[in-house]
Amino acid sequence: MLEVCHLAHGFGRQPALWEIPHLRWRGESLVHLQGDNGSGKTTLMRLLAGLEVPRQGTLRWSLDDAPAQPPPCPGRLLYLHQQPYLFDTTVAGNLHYIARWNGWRGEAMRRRIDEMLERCGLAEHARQRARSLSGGERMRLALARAWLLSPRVLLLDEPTASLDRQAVRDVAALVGALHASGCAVVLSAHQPSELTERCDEHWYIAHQRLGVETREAPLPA
Amino acid sequence: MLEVCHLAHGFGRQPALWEIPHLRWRGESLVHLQGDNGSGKTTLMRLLAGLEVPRQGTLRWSLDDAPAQPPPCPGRLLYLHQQPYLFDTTVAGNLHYIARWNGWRGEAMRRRIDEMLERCGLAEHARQRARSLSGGERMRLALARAWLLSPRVLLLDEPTASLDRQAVRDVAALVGALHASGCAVVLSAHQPSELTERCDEHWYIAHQRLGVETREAPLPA
Amino acid sequence: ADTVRLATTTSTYNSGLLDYLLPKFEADHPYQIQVIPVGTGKALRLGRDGDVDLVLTHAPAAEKAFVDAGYGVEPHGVMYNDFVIVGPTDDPAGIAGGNDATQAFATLAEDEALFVSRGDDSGTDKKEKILWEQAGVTPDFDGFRAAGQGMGEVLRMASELQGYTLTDRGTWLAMQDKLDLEIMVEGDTQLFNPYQVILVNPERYDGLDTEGARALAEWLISDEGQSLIDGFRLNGKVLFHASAGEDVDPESVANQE
Amino acid sequence: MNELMVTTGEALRLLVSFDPALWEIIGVSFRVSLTAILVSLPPSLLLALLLARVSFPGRWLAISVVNTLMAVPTVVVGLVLFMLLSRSGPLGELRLLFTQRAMIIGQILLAMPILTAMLHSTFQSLDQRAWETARLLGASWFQALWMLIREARFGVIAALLAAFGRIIAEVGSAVMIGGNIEHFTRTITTAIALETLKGEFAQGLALGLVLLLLALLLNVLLGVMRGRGQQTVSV
Amino acid sequence: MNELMVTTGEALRLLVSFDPALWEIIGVSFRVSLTAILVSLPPSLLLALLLARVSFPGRWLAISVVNTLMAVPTVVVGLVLFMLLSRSGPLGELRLLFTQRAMIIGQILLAMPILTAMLHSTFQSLDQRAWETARLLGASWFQALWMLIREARFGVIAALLAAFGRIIAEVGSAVMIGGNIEHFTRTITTAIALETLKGEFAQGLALGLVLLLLALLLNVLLGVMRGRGQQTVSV
Ligand SMILES: Nc1ncnc2c1ncn2[C@@H]1O[C@H](COP(=O)(O)OP(=O)(O)OP(=O)(O)O)[C@@H](O)[C@H]1O
Ligand SMILES: Nc1ncnc2c1ncn2[C@@H]1O[C@H](COP(=O)(O)OP(=O)(O)OP(=O)(O)O)[C@@H](O)[C@H]1O
Ligand SMILES: [Mg+2]
Ligand SMILES: [Mg+2]
Repeated sequence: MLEVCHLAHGFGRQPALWEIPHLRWRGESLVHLQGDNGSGKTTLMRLLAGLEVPRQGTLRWSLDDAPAQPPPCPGRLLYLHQQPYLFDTTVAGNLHYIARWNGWRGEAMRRRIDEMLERCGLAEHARQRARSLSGGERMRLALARAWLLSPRVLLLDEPTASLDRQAVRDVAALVGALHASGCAVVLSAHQPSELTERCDEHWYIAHQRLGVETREAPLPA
Repeated sequence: MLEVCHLAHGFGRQPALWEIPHLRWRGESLVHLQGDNGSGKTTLMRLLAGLEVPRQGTLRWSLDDAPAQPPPCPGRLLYLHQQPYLFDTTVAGNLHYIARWNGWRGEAMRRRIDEMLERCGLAEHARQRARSLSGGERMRLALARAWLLSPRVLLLDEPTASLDRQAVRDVAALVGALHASGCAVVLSAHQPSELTERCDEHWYIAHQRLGVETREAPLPA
Repeated sequence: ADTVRLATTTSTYNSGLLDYLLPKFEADHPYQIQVIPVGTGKALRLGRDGDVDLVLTHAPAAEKAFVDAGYGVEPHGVMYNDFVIVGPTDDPAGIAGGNDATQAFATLAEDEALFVSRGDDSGTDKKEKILWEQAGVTPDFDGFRAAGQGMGEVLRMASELQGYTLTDRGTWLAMQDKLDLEIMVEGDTQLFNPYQVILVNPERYDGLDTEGARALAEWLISDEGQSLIDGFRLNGKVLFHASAGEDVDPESVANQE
Repeated sequence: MNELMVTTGEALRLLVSFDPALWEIIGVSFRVSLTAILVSLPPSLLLALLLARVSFPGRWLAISVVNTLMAVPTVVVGLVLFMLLSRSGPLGELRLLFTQRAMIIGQILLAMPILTAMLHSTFQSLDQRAWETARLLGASWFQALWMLIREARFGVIAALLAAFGRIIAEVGSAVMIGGNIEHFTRTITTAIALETLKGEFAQGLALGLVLLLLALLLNVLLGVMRGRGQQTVSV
Repeated sequence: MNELMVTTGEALRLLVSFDPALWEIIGVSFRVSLTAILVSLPPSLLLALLLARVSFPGRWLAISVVNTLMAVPTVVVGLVLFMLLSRSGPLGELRLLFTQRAMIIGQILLAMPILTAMLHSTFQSLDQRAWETARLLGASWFQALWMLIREARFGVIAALLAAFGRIIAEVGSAVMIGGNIEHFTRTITTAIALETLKGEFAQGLALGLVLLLLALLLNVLLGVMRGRGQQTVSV
């Protein structure tokens, strides 16, 4: 599913952030990406999403039996920014943008959006300007946008950092369900939570190297 | 130190977020402000900092034996935004701004800034553009700006959300030291950590009310 | 109706003469006239480039060159008016009442009086330069201001600064009410100001409406046109004297070269 | 003082008694300038986006050149276009001189630099994540551009207004390539210039006031579109 | 085509052989316009900040009015100022008409609306936390304003360039209140207008090129100040 060869990246005159000689990922595990501040988690995810062009090496996705290709794969691979960008309109408007872009129409679409707002605890805020949401609500809205799209690959950059405990549990359940239905997920998080406990593969970034460690998948919660 | 009377606030046509009939705080405790997403923690801190004008009620600080006054109290009371704003210059430049604004000059100032960068793990990033920092590094820089100022009151809005574990421990130690030296601190955080464990007073926001609960101060770590 | 483009000086246009003449022409002829009001220099330039069908201007020397170079054909004198020297009521240089333009200019230079010059190479400006030359002075004395603008602006400027200037009588009459100036010198034969109409040479460009242009030119010098010009009044004053058939004064042409 | 009062009064009186001749002039002005703006907008948007978001060698110089072109005097545009469109010029065969179409071309040349420069500075200050987010969420290239425009609507509208202000108010190119021909190419500003030339200040001011009133109307309409913008606090 | 070539060639030749008369005119142009920009900047900054950050009744209308004032034709500004400064006008005693000082006043009136409107749109799109953070960290009111300007430097410089472009290129007010008097108030643009009037297109174009070259120089200098701006990616 993902094949990485001799990937290396860095910024400015700095040496490579890290090098990945070889990485092959079948996308069946739920991956927890770990590393200290500034170790390069965000950078790796942006590379995987095609938002950054690697200094060196190649990177290929083969999604839905299509031939392997480098990113971006818009619409099928989704990266959630560590600090998500909300469009300057209402909360519901943010979701309607996506519906329009993906050609969804009609009553069914509207019901789906309402349901998504409900599920993310934003129903009361539907008409509020997205930019005035609280920190946790912003992340909830960004997650709602992601859930709406049901992509093949989901890269979540610290999705739980500003969520309260109930919301973390909800996200964990949703990610579990998505993963069960075949979506490949990589997520990062500094603090352990119900979400990280579900992960059955761990990628560590330390000393400018990426290490991979697999363990038994936990029982579904 | 802080005296709040019949404070209430809300947005738009919504009813009051919460009401606080009376709150008096001597500023000697280390306060952990808790509540779910959207309960109004950020709003309360902004009110305390004078960044928002309350719908109703009064709010007064008496700092340094000066007569009680409503906020803002620039330079003496500091509020750290949940998503801090970094000035669009280098990392060191962000700290130099503060030095200039507060009239510090010379070699001593420069050494102090270097020391602060070192302490916050940003020494290597001194000449990097602040806007290109990683999520955790951004928060570290915002904290460095705060430490530099050594204010009388510190309102920290989820300072540890994007920090790695070592950084959380460092912040906990620093906040402890500041508090010991007489700085009044209110902080919010969703996840428990070394920092929240140090807190000896808890303010809860739930069902549009603020509850206060004090407990024995823990032994210094 | 076919459209005919006429480039003319601002003085004929702004005095209202054309607004008075052209509707009468258009009533009897199958042509519509588009008037492009510009300076004499630019009017001749438009003619040379073939952007208009005929020109109506007042710069004898330049017009002669225009025709000699083959840019224009069939020049006809249409009318004339004259120049006057105007100045502030209190007349600090003391030139009022005379009718010797050359003498007046010499006095102005000697007194270093404030004088606003067109300085734009227009017909009026050329006339002024000749007068300075005849008075034997180079116009760089203290009060000399080369404005580089049209007649109306220069008159207004002279009024504001309370200085002297040379103007054509048409613009003067049209603007007199708004100015704080008076006529100082008039009636000198030196101050004669003839207007000519010239067709743009049809051999130089295809598609010029020479027919219409010729119709207009001939109408202007016809008895009808001429009597209309003589009958034109601005604020009750005669502005232009019809002069078709009279040759342009060869002496004044020679003077302006 | 008195004359000023009288003149202004007269101007206002002329303004109220709308006559067809006046409206003809207004029609020409707005038709020409609005067409020019509409035609300039798409290429300016693309150019601005290019300059703001794609790095290529010489990009930095290109930005400076666009900024410089804002300082081109209208008469110079008029002059160049005149020489091109004149019968003796290279494009003389098109017979465009002294037509409204030629005036539109002139105003496009005047509008594009200011539009591009302002839009560039607007896009430049927009968050890069906006584009990324839209593309990841399935927006096509054009949908993402439209989203950018909506996100930056304050800046976009300010750019449009500045460009419109520049060309509706300009006289140098309009008079040079239009020729200020009555019933054909006379615009509000060339009419003002003519009245001023004649010393008819009252008429000139009246036309100026008409222009301003209509521009205000346009602004208020756009203002409604733009919304009220963020509310604020004092510190 | 040929004539255009010849004229352009002639223009370039005139440009290379800098003569004192030319430099005198250039001096007047830049002195007047730069002074006008410098004087307009502080009030425009304050006004823009006010409109962007403080909510008061009528704010929305005030923004529309400022935007509308961008569409004031330069001749109208010239006309109004002429009537005020004329001997028979209320300020005639000052004897300012046909001086550089009067031209500066005219250009200030032209620069302020565009500066204010552009700065307003720039400040409006700036993050509100910037101001809050600066004030909390001990910045005085003026220090915070200076920080805002630095944060918004792209927009501020674009605004300055647009305003400078407008006034260095304008001719309507300069000729009306300045009078285009040789050695006193003749600027590049009024000289271009004069040459055009005379049919001396080559001289006009040469002056236009001089203006553009100098404006480009200014732009490149400002470009260096502004820095390169953010780098970007493609999605
Ligand atoms: N454009 C840039 N120029 C220079 N350095 C950069 C740039 N972008 C990122 N960096 C640096 O690269 C390093 C990795 O950044 P990255 O955002 O990937 O870290 P991270 O692992 O996500 O950290 P965090 O846990 O704090 O989010 C950081 O030290 C950061 O300062
Ligand atoms: N300008 C505004 N207009 C309308 N509603 C607002 C505005 N600002 C905040 N709110 C709402 O007020 C509520 C409280 O917001 P606040 O930011 O104080 O929450 P919080 O407790 O800090 O939450 P979090 O833990 O997510 O940071 C939220 O529901 C938010 O959507
Ligand atoms: Mg990160
Ligand atoms: Mg919050």
